Amino acid sequence: MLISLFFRCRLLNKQKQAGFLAMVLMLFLSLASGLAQSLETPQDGLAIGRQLLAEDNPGDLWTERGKRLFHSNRGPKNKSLETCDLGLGPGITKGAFAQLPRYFNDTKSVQDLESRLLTCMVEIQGFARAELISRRFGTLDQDSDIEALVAFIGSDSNNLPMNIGLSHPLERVMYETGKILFYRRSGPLDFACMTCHGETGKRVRLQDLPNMTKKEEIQQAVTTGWPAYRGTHSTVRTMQHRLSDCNWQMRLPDLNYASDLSVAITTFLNYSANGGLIKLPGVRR
Amino acid sequence: MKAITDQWVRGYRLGAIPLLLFFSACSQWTASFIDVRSNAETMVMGAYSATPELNQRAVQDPSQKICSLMPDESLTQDQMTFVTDAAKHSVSYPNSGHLTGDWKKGAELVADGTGQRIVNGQIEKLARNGALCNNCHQIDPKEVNAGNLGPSLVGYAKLRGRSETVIRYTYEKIYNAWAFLPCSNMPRLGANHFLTPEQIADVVAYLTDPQSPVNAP
Amino acid sequence: MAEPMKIRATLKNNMAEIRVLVAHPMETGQRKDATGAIVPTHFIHSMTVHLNETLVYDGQWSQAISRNPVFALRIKGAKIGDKVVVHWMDNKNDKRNDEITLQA
Amino acid sequence: MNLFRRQFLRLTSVVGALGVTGLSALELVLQAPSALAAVWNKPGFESKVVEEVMKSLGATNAQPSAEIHINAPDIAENGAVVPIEVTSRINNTQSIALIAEKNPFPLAAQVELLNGAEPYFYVRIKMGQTSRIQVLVKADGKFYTAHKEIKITIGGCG
Repeated sequence: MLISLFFRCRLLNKQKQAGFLAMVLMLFLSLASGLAQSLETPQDGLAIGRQLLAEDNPGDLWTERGKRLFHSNRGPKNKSLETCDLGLGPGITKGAFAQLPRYFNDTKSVQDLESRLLTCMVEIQGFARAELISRRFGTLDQDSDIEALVAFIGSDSNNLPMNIGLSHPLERVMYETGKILFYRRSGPLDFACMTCHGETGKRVRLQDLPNMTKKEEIQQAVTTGWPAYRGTHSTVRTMQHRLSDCNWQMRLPDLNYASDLSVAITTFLNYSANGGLIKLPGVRR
Repeated sequence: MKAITDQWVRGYRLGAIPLLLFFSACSQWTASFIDVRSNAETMVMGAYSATPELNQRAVQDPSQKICSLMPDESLTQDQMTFVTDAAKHSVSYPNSGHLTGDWKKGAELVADGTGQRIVNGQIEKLARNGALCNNCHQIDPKEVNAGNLGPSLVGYAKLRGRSETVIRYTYEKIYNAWAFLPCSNMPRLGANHFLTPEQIADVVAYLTDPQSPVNAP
Repeated sequence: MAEPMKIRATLKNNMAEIRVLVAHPMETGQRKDATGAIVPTHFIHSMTVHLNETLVYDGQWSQAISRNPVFALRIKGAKIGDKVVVHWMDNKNDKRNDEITLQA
Repeated sequence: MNLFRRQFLRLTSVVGALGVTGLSALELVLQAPSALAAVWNKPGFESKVVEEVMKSLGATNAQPSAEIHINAPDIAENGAVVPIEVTSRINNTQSIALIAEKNPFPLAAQVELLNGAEPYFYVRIKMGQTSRIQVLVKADGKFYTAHKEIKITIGGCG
């Protein structure tokens, strides 16, 4: 029908043609919108809930708790984290997340926020590393201090752009390696990160999967992603948890906390999100 | 067993990180000096602390290695042939010889997204693995909780019929999707021993049986 | 012991919208902990809001309210400088008061 | 006399008669910040049957009303956090109660709106399974009702 309309168009004089085109356009738009309304995707039924859940973020309670934890004297050495260097100098939290992961001279390694926190909590506060790792992810029985600290530090970069420098050669290596790992398929399900995160508009069950090969989507995913309040878990989850969870669904063994692999993938993702404005903690299902 | 663990640990210790530290003193071009691909493998070895048997899951088989294409890469003809041939040879069939089983059992498998996940070094305890289908495919038109990573399979047999050819194709596709489309996103569910031949036959029945909700008028 | 609530208020045309986040486990009495023991019921049963000295919102809750509760209310006739006081009490007699002053 | 004050009187007499220990209604009232704060509707909250919940509220004759607007998802991807927003356009709305019919204890919350509080209600609840939710509004002493079906799904890959 549109084709016959098009041919008729050609027969009309120019003034009429414009009006006629507008009419065709309107007809097309109304058809399209009618179609959109009649298409019942599961996402329609979810939309109201997602909108309401985004309005209030219990993750803000974690941010507050994390702030208190950061500044209070704790651990066997009874010290605060006010001397912890997250990359911008001792105790500086504002803007730190926007530049992580980065290379740290004292540990001679590239660290993400969580591996850096481990370093500070062990070195400055005297906590046992194994103990911290055993309590890295909160449960309904026990909150995690790391989750609260990550919520606080993440949110202290709010409204700043993601800005990973890759100025140190090791940071560049982490980025390049992370990229390879992102595309690396393994396990009983033959999955790579890419399997789920390489196309726009895809879902696993009802969960939208950001396309990490597209700038806007990866920016959105990184800058409003982790730390985020997970409704199903009733706690704030971190990027390490997200990677660990993906890894679990890929049927791989438990991912070591703060492993080089996790830092490499995070470096790749965060660098790719450069320029995106940070808004944390996020809210997720 | 012990030998494998040692190898695992040693592989990591001897890996690229100390090497990187050495190079890091140099300059910007470090990244181009080192082999990032072997660095990635070293990191994989350092990322898991489970039993050697479970850690083995993270080791790539030759087809997985070929299928880990970077954005600027595409399959060569030889690679395509290798993956396809390996996939075709992997397929085995139920002892009964029947490629369609019980569609009602198939329905349960299709909706079930669990199986073989590892928590704290333990594989989840289940009577059987789910077939994971709904994670990625809409199949029963009434199922709300279905993904879209794969194409919709609603009306599967209404569109394709249920000839022996269709049934054989369906079975083999689920058993090893790479036999038809090398390196596709779909897991090689039979070849990876995630599903048994009998379970696959149940899923085939669910997709093709006229009584199944998939083919509801 | 209880953590502070987080209260947000917006004031538009004498209408205040108050949105509240509360840190609370809201245990239903049906969950088992890591050791397999039932976690006893523990939930906020009373949630009240005062505008200055006047009670405006008198809520009774059950254990069905989500963990880390979120709720909201709207008050007509509120003005800059008004004090909003939120108070909760749970079935273990734990309680908490937090307040916010309405701003433009 | 409003709904909850009436209950208060009824409950305190029950407490007095039976000598109930633990979470006593009287204790609650004494500890509340205002003498006006309602007592917990124990019979309603502890009932497993919707009809009994209605009875506890005195709402057995509630009339369906299109003036109650429920804003909630058709499908909730997480039964632990189901957001429910209610706006009543019925004049002189005094209180709003929320019932998740298939929950083990259906009555989730009841709220009295006083002294300028708008006929508006928002809270997040837990729902164990797909269920109808029912909202009861009391206005000018009469009860009105509206409902909505919410489907609970297991999200993620599980």
